[in-house]
Amino acid sequence: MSIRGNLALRQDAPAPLRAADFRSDVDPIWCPGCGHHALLLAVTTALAELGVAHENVAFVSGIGCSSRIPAYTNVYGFHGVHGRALPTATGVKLARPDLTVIAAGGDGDGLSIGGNHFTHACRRNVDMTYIVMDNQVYGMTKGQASPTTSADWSGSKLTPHGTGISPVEPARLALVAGANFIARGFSGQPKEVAKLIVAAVRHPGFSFVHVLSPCVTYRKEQREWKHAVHPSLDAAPPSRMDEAMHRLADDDGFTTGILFSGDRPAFAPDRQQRMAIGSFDAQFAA
Amino acid sequence: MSIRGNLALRQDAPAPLRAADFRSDVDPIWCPGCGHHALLLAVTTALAELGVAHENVAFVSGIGCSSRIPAYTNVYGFHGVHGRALPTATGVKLARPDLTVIAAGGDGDGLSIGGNHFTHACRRNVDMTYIVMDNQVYGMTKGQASPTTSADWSGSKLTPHGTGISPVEPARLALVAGANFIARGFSGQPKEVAKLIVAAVRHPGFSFVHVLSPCVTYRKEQREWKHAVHPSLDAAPPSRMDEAMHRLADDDGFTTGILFSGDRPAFAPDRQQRMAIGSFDAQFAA
Amino acid sequence: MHSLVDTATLERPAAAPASRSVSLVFTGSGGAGAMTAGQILLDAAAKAGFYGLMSRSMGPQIRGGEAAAMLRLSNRPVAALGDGFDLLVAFDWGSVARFAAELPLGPKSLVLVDDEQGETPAFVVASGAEVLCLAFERTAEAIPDGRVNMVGVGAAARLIGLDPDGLVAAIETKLGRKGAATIAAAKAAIEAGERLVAEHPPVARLGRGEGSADGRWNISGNEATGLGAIRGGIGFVAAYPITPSTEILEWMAPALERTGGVLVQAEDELASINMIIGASFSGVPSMTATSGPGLSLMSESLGLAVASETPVVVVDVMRGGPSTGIPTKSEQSDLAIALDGLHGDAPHLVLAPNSIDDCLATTQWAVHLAEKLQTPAIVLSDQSLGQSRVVTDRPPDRPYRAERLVAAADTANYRRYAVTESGVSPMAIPGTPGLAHVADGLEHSERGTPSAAAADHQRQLDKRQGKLDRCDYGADWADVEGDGAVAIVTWGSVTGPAREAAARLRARGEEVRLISLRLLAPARPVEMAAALSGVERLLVVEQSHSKQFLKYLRANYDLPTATKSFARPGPLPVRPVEIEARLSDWSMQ
Amino acid sequence: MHSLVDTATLERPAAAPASRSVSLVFTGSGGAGAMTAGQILLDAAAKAGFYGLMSRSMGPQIRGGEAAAMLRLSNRPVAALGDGFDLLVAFDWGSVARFAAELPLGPKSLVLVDDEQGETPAFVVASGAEVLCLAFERTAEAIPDGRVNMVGVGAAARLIGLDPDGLVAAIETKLGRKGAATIAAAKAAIEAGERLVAEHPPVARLGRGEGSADGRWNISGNEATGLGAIRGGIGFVAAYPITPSTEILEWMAPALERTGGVLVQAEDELASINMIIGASFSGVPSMTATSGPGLSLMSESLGLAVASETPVVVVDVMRGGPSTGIPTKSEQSDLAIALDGLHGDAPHLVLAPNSIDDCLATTQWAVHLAEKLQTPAIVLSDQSLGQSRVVTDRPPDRPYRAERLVAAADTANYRRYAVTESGVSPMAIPGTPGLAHVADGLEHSERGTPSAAAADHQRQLDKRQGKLDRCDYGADWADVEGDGAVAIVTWGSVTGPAREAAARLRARGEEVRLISLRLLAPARPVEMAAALSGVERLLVVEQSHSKQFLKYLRANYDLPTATKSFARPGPLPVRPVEIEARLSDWSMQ
Ligand SMILES: Cc1ncc(C[n+]2csc(CCOP(=O)(O)OP(=O)(O)O)c2C)c(N)n1
Ligand SMILES: Cc1ncc(C[n+]2csc(CCOP(=O)(O)OP(=O)(O)O)c2C)c(N)n1
Ligand code: SF4
Ligand code: SF4
Ligand SMILES: [Mg+2]
Ligand SMILES: [Mg+2]
Repeated sequence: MSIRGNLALRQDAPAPLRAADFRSDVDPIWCPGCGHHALLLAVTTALAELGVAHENVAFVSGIGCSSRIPAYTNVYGFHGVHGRALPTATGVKLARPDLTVIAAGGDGDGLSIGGNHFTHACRRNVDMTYIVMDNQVYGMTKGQASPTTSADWSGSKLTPHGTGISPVEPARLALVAGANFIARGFSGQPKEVAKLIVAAVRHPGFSFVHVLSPCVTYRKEQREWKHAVHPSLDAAPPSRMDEAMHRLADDDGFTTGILFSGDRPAFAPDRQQRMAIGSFDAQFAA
Repeated sequence: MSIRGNLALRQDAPAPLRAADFRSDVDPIWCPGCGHHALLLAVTTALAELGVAHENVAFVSGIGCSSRIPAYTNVYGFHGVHGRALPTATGVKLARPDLTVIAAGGDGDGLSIGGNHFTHACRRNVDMTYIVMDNQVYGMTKGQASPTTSADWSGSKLTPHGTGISPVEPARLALVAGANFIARGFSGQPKEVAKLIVAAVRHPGFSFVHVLSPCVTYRKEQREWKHAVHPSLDAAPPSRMDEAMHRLADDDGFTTGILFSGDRPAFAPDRQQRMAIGSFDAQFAA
Repeated sequence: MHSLVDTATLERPAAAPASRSVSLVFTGSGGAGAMTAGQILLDAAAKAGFYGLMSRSMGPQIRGGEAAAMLRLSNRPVAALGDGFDLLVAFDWGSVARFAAELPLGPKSLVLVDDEQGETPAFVVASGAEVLCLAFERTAEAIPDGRVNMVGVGAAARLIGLDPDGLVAAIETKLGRKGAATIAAAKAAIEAGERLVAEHPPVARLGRGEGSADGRWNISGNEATGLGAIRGGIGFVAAYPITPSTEILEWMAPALERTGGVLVQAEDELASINMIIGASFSGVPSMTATSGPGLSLMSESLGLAVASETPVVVVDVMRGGPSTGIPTKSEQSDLAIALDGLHGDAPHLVLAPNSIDDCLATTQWAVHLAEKLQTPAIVLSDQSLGQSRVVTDRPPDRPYRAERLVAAADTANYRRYAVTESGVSPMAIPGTPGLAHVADGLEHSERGTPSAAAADHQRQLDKRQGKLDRCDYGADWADVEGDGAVAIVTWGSVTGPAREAAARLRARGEEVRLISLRLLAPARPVEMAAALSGVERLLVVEQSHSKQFLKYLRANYDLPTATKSFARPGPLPVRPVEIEARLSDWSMQ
Repeated sequence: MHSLVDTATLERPAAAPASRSVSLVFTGSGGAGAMTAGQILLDAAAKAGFYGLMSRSMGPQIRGGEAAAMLRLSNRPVAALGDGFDLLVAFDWGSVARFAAELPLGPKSLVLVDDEQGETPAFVVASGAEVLCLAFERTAEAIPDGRVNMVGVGAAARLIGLDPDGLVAAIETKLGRKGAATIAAAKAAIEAGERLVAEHPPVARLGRGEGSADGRWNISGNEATGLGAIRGGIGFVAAYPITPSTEILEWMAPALERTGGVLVQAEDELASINMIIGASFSGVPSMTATSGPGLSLMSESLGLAVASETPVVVVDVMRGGPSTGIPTKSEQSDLAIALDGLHGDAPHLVLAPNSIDDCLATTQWAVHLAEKLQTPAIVLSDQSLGQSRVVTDRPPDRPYRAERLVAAADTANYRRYAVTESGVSPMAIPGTPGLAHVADGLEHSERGTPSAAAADHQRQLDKRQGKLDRCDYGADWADVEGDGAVAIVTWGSVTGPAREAAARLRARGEEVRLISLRLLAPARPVEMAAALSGVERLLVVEQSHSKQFLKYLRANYDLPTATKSFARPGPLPVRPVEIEARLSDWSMQ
């Protein structure tokens, strides 16, 4: 099996696959118009473009509207508990380095309850890709503020005067935590997002793709995002953390494209067997 | 009761207090020479300098050698579970804004298991002070790597060839997460650390004091830290996050002093009672 | 037909002129407004002097999925859904078949459906119910701003013989803010609906209730929980949203704002539980609300509350488990974790409301007990209590308030964990001079200093268990009703159908005892022995797969030899007729 | 004297020429080297052909605090510490009084102490033991590089009459790498120690054991757990350090490196459990090790492993609870959470080794069962098993390996959660063509698609419970030894003293049955009924405060009417004599 980066390529090279070849027959539970639909298209497009074999992809998620996504693809999937997609994906990749591992989920799943795993996954730099489907709200539980919600959003009964808390910018957090590749996209531009996912999967180490994905039910105003996003003007993304910190210090949060492309080697423990199990006995001779 | 910042001042103004007036009669379990001893002195010195009444201070911690610290002072203390000092302290301060709230603990407690609460406490910006007693190791469990341990430290049997994982720089993380005040000290300089703690407690919102505090048992090499630390050369600390990101991008991790002094208002929900409890009944009239 | 209920026994009388009780359900896809229809009919019935109850069932779709509003209206207080439905109003067939098992119909049931919906689902056909196809959609379209659900409400109201005045009043209250035009459109649609079924014989003749809405309440279990908490004295809430508990927080957030309290949305459940521990340590009675997955995450810190003797209240609105399970449906399967889910020997309180309105009293009691005993109290509500509404008599005021035993300033030689006769030690609240100490989750001496000594450990374990065991809980530990040698023992939401089954048997002249436990931990062996005295046959009823309640009873109490279990997991509600059948025929499994 | 043991019954014979069993303890402040002394004496006894056991007890100080190495040496296999100590070697008095309750001494005990230590602690005086003050410190100082603990080893070896050859061999093995000078200094110190007590009559005369070290093992419980895991087939470990389980990880990290496996230190226990779930989903048998607080944090995700049917093994090395409790001392109080600490109906496996060396077989079996049944297995070890060393016969090889039922590539119409006769469904491992599916913690259809339908829920609950109930666990579910109408039922580390108590009674001609459960969940009612058949009196022995094991037994099994409980929390070990007393006098509480 050929392994390059986080990429388990197809061995048989049949006709090129299309996005539809990676869709399952399960109907999404998502509201009509939800940004996650387009993001699903971006993921399946990326899988087709990557040319991976279905059976060599593990797609892991937590809980939330967004986290339902693995069931809508036809690769191997694991739909775990809320907030724990990253450790689960880490376990998959460390145990099976030959698989292409992608994790996905919401801003609540990944940055609120799952926030610790996010910073540690960035640091640990295991060769896998994480997609945060950010709608700045908890969709699944009917509209509460998330860590990316702006301080003055007063749409939830739990925070009727706004949260009063500054949102966190996921790309900045990923950078100082140590992610090796950081990109931002907008689900309204699924082709561009697909390209970012392809680049992320191909990049060695932990790659983070932050996708703005509107919730049309609880954050109708997010339809306006299409006017706010703008592509990065940089010729090439920075490759050093200090450099990227300088750039992100001045970023408005709506820049799309690759924001950082580091060169740390992926964390990949040596896996060569050197000893038979029985040989441990000698240690215990009285 | 006079409240200013995170500060519940003494009402009666007796003779000025000294550090020793804030020590309890409990003997530390710490190894002789452990950096935490000096840090304890820094904390008691700061409390004396602040002139707070003993009963108006709540000192909260998690689990670890470092987290034993509240018992060695004679203010109100809460020694909770591993990693949860910050939510506990948050509860104290939100329920009792009149108290001066300080949380403390180790790099493992605060940045590994407690890492999610760290970033969210920074974001939430409740008016309290958090001291991380960083020895880049788990002392209590006999010497494993922590999130601040350098990638090549091979002193633990769990990571005999080094962790292979880049350490996280706590000040950077605190900054992008949204802390309103960030300082760094070295426990070998307890007077300076005391001053930083005083400034932190007086600063409104969430203040973070990162203290390098050697573990002489599992990280003997940390005795060399005294040669590595150097004071910040800045005339005044930056007050904008972008500005501070630029500065910290170029920091070596050994700069002591105040690294950031923001001006976000503290998160302090309005607490005025407007309605008697009985008056809710009307809502439910059939 | 997927129903486990024998629908041949449905109550609906053939041409029942005197029926004063009716069960009906509105179903439709998300947009159809089945929930609003149910809500308005419940309000209307209340205003007409009836009691009632409405449960909800939702599909997995966030928006646009199928929904069912299940109602029961009566001139007597209603404790549970009935055995089946007299009337089903289907705005569309949509995916209604997914609900089949939750919608017991029988040959006496009447089903109304829009006449353009095509084939009748198999489970409806199999039930033998009469199906009436009506021009719901076209009727609504013919009215400016007319909505199909209001047409359905009109048809249903007519068929159950509900006095129209209440309906008008309900519409006006509900839609008041939306302006006269909306109200007019709704009224027109309702009248059109009434006309649609004018020729059909009614399924019931409610008319006007004897009572009056005055003094009655219309409240959901989750609201009642919030109100109970506030009445008990809760001043601080930290929580993380989770279905089906979020409405507690939604109700409490503005309520606490008014009482001078605080509600914070935490980053996760680990934060919620530790925030409330901190707040309570600082002297403010504190609470969180969650469901199974969140309760699991709180295990470790619940132990901290036990060891540090910090009172907190944790409400678990149970849903289908294990793991993420069935988030929108009810089950009683968190009993085991609530009782035993803490590491070490960690005695604490577990309480459970046994009706929608009892959520108020039980939560209030939990606040009182947690504070009095300085220990965590877990309150086990469930989706079927929390997300259902009931029209009921105003719940009586209970004396339960947070009253913590507090130490006086400058007490000499203060010991936070002093061994006392009751086992409760005076707590020093930060801000009190002279009592500074460290509360600790490590085992400790009476003073609070960490100690690994066997004697200190034994002493503190004895104290923490003893304070729970020695407390006088009074009569509220259980509802014990009726007499005789046959008894039902149950808890929580299953009490409703059990109570009704017992009432039916009593109406037939049989003696049946009902024991519904409200205080599950600590166990009350003396009281239970008294409650069981003379019982020869005991039926244990619960909504779990692994017989969690039966195991709990066996572990803690001596049960009669003839003890039988009726345990079924969610999401199907336990129906009164099922319990009745098992009591009537003891050989039935 | 704080001991709960009646020390009048201590075994030491007055001038016992033929004694072949001895209990002794070394104590001292951290620097004194009590642990090394104990270790060397245990090694020496092994080399001289004896069996033995060494437990450790530590104070709270990280370094420099008091420590005790408690040994028992015998010509028979040793299952537990004895009733008390024949010999106490105290390098200093330090804070030894903190250990008082853990050091039962009696009038026949001998205490050696450095002669410059001043006043003898009250508990030693009260015991009536003979105290001999010796020039430990000065003797050591007189030898270049001489260490006081070696002087103590020499004195102790002499007083128990241990053949000196073994001692020399042990020193050479232990200190071999440190060079000839160190070895010479140690030997000189030992000889000096022997001379110090040359005049004193010995407390025992071990001499040479009949057996030989060949083929015997010297292993700690935590090491045995690690070895069992690897033998069972574990290839991936993720864990977060916690006392007293960390040595499992310390042993496994290099071992896995050699077998081609991986061990990762996770950021917390939530990460550990989910990492191993991910790794196991991907096809590699996976494990974590923790203690109570960590197990609590894993509750939610253990439920995920149950619902998604992903095998994992979680070893909990129990310590004193609740909360942070007493981290360095043993207790059996995580039984309840291990059995019931998951929300929802979440059947899983709970196993417990019942001796130090059984940690190997039981962990290996747990790996086998978890993999076979596709469910989590919790293994309950404890500090007294995990951190003690035993010299024992080489544990037999067991056939238990990870053998997962795996689906073949391109199976037509593959359903991950297909209902099968055994309840176990073939698992598709990522990488296998044609079987891609989503494993889910939401309730699901057989295919794995989320479903809230009652029928799917019932079917999957039945399947998940059924596969556990229907499995044939063979004879290993419990150790059932002896016969007769009187029985002891116990589990885990308390089995050692129970086994010894039973042996003593049998030696006196009384019939006693011992039932030690190794498989705690699922319950085995048929096997248990057989094991209990004919039992009239049952003594339930456990190390918990709230009688967790008794409650578990009552909930799941029918027990004789004359069932009595002997439950005591940690940290004091249960002594054989205490069990013996309760069996001899049934009226004793
Ligand atoms: C332990 C736990 N806590 C809470 C929940 C309830 N819950 C389900 S999804 C969710 C948040 C979803 O928000 P996000 O991750 O942003 O996804 P979205 O629905 O917005 O796509 C929450 C709080 C849960 N399932 N488990
Ligand atoms: C839930 C839980 N997991 C693990 C532990 C074990 N533990 C105790 S302290 C500690 C780490 C201590 O390191 P740090 O916070 O850096 O403090 P230090 O001892 O270095 O001062 C760990 C892992 C625990 N007590 N609770
Ligand atoms: S609630 Fe929001 S996030 Fe969820 S499916 Fe609907 S639009 Fe999408
Ligand atoms: S182990 Fe390290 S951190 Fe802990 S007390 Fe000793 S020197 Fe300090
Ligand atoms: Mg979201
Ligand atoms: Mg540390």
